[in-house]
Amino acid sequence: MSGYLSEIVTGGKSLITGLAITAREFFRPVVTEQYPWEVPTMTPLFRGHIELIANEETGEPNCVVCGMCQRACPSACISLDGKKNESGKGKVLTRYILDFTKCSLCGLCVESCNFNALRFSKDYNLASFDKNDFIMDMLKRLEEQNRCKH
Amino acid sequence: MTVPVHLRQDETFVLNLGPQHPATHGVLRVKLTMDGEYVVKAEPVLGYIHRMHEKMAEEGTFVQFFPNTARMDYLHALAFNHGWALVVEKAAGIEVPERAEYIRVITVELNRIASHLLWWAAFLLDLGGFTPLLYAFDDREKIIDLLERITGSRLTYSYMRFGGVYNDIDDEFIAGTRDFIKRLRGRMPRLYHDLVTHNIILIKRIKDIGLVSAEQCRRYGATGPVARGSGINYDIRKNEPYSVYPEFDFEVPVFNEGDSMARYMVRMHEMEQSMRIIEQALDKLPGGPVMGKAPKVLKPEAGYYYSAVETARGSLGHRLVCDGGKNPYKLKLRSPTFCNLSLFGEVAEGMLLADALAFMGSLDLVIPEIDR
Amino acid sequence: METSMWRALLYLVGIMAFAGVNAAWLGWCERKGAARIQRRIGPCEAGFAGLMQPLADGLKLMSKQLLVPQGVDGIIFRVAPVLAMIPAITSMAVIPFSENIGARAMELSVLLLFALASIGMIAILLGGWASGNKYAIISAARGVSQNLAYEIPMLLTVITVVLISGSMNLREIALTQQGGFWHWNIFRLENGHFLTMWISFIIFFICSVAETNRAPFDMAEAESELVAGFMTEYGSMGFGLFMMGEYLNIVVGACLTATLFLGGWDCPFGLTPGVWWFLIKIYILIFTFIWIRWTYPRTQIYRLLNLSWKILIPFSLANLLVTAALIKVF
Amino acid sequence: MLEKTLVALVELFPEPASAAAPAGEGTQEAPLREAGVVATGFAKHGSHLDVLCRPDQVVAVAQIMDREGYFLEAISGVDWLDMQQFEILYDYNRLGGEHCRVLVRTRVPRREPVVPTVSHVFPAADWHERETFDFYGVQFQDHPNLIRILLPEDADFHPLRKDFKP
Repeated sequence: MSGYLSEIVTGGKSLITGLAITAREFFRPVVTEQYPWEVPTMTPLFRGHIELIANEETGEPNCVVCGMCQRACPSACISLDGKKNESGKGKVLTRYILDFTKCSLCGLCVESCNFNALRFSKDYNLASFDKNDFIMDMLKRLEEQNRCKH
Repeated sequence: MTVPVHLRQDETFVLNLGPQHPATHGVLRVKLTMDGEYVVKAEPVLGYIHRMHEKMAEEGTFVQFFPNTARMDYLHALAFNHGWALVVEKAAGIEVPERAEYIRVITVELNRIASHLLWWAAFLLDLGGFTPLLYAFDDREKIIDLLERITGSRLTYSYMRFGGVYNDIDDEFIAGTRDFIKRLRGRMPRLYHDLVTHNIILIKRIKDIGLVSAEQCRRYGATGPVARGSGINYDIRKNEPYSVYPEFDFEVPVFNEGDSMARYMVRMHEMEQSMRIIEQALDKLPGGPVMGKAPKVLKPEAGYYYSAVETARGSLGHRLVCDGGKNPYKLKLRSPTFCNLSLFGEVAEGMLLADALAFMGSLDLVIPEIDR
Repeated sequence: METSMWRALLYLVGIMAFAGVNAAWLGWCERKGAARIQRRIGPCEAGFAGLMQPLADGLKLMSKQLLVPQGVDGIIFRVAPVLAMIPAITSMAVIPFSENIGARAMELSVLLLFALASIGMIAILLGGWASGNKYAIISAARGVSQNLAYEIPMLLTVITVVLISGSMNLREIALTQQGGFWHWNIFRLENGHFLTMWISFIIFFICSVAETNRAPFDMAEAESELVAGFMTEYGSMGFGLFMMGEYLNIVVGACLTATLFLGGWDCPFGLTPGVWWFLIKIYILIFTFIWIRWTYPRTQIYRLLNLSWKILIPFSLANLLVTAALIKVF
Repeated sequence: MLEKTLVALVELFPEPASAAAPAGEGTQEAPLREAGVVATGFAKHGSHLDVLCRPDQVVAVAQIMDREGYFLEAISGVDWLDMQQFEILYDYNRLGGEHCRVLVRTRVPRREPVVPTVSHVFPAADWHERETFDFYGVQFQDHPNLIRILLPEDADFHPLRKDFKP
């Protein structure tokens, strides 16, 4: 009989403390971030989709079309090609397509590029109805960045 | 205490639990043959999220398998990275600098706390309590932000490389981790234990439910909190020390009852132990490089290699067979939940539907890790 | 009371409005209360502070198509949700909102309320059985056994109240409790009732929570086990009616508790009795319903039945005995 | 513990265990090592003992392991295409106590890959064997219900075979 009563008493006490805790939480301020109105700031090392780096003055991509990133990528998202440079000393990038639908953001391409030509962008809210919007042309994106920079 | 009840074998009906079911975290289907509300036979059916990671391992080079490791158990992705890095470093004989080992331990333990927090939230959700989920996610968000600062991603990390880690940790991360530990230690007794652990409804709901004996664990190969809840003192960080774990002193919580309450308490204590490890690792963090020298294209010597790592759910084993080429010849991923779930069929017999779900919640299942 | 047509018509419209507004905006209160407990904001986009949210939900539910699963008894399938709504609204006719606001003060109004409450239970049974879905059948069986188990202690505690106030008419019960909170049944000072009345208040409150299938006792529509219980197969307004029925049951439960124990429309200091005090009491009780729901996990079906048969019923019987003894003695 | 297991296992193979082969044997080593027990360095290979046995001895080894208190960690298959052989790896490990991991290997011809099941000794093997059958097509004799576990029931291919073309 005593077990029966003590169980009710301890049970009742635990229920009351439970209510007290949620009551105190009821009056505490809100912790959630109201997304559309308060936009989160991305940390410096955040991995968005990759983009080309251009050297400041000429605005040309640093890429020398060596294809290391194309080979490093586990899911073969990068496809690029270039043509001989007119002045004959290396190649110029003509096409750099990233298929972001297959990219798993592992960072092997950025790591394998030793000409400092690739980095992670910081935009995170990419949404679209059409899959082809995610077949991104990096060169065009670079030109837009250059155009809006000056 | 499942009342010994006489199950009429003929009047049973088959109830499909899943694959779209709120209680199975992911796409697990359990074919339950039921007699009224009692489970006569439970047979998990797998394969709804099977992606054949082992074939991908054979296709790509060693480094290219890192993104896959994080996609298997996305709750404790860093431990999977760590396991894969360990087995290949063992095979190819790559040295890892001291600082990288410490960073690996810190991030793996932080990820373990995040995984246990999410297990706790989802377990309470299975049992009907909705509010604890929000409190647990409030804490887990802090860890995810910390890890995002240094690894760049929030859930599926590809942070480790052979010979070290992708990039170094900075002082803001260290300060943030110390604040997080102080904050969680402050909230743990009130929000986690008073509100939930001592609650009579929860105690009645998971005490003596899903009794798993030590012998059953051994025969089914269950490891991790499921085994430690049944009295087996087996934690790979202690039994087969790897990385720099021998340098930290922490206990392995072991409970002998073997019921869902024991597994629950094991995980709650493990969160506390992980915080202790992180603090000691932060105090002893050495300087130096974070990336040892590793050849660009790895060709490990032919042979059979095995590495075991303690994830939040049990011992994750990588059985690697190399034939000297630049791709793994064969990689078998021994996933802990695959074995933990295999004992569900035997233990769930004669249970009520509600108890079977409480038992499944206490097993802490992550379905992509079972199906691989 | 003259029984002119206008009075009946006026009360009909009044009660339907009260029921409609309450059913819709209780959903809003629940989501806001739950959000605040979980330290988030809850609906705040539709209208000022989300007040238009129930309208939006209602329109959405109405615009959806009500699917009747194939090979199922269509009539019962359609009747079940309506049957869930009827008892909740009709029992409002008997509740005395205040001195002169009360649709009909019947002699045996307490009995009528409990008869209607069991119709709600039949609605769950029909809804569960008629959907032909295995989860719904399990949930129907659970719902019936739970309501049955919790009706008995509820009746026993109501008998103690009727013993004290001497009549089965809710209006008389409320009238005997007028004049200050020390007259309320829960604190009844004369002839020592305060000893037992708070026990019957607690038991009555637990049973009303269990009657409405909510909070720790929501075995009938247990999300994580039975998907959505007896409401699994219901689409648009079928589901809508079940939800409104549930919320109206909460309102009726709160009104009953307020009338029987907390002195109906009486002001705590006996100064300005009126319907607003009655509404304040109801909404405080409704908030505790919400508060309990978002604090506790769900019990298991056998624990729930054990709680009722092994704890609540013995306690309410003992309570009844002591109350009867006290009346005899003093 | 290691010695106890070593002694227990060695008496299973009457002929002398030729420890001539290097720690692990790759595909190119000449003499195929016949049955025997070899101690391998744990630091390098992650397992203490490496046992090669004939397919019919698999159950005997499993019973010894069960008696010694081991648990079955994993069963994996390897497809040696150039030697036209499948290899089944059984990983045994100790739950608690002194740590010792044993790798048991057995080889079956590729054309009719048949291995006796150990699921009656270790129920854990039930699912692992179904998975090996699912990916390689290795038949496990008198397995309780040898059906596919991960791939859809009507799949007619075995993906992890080296000659599998998607």
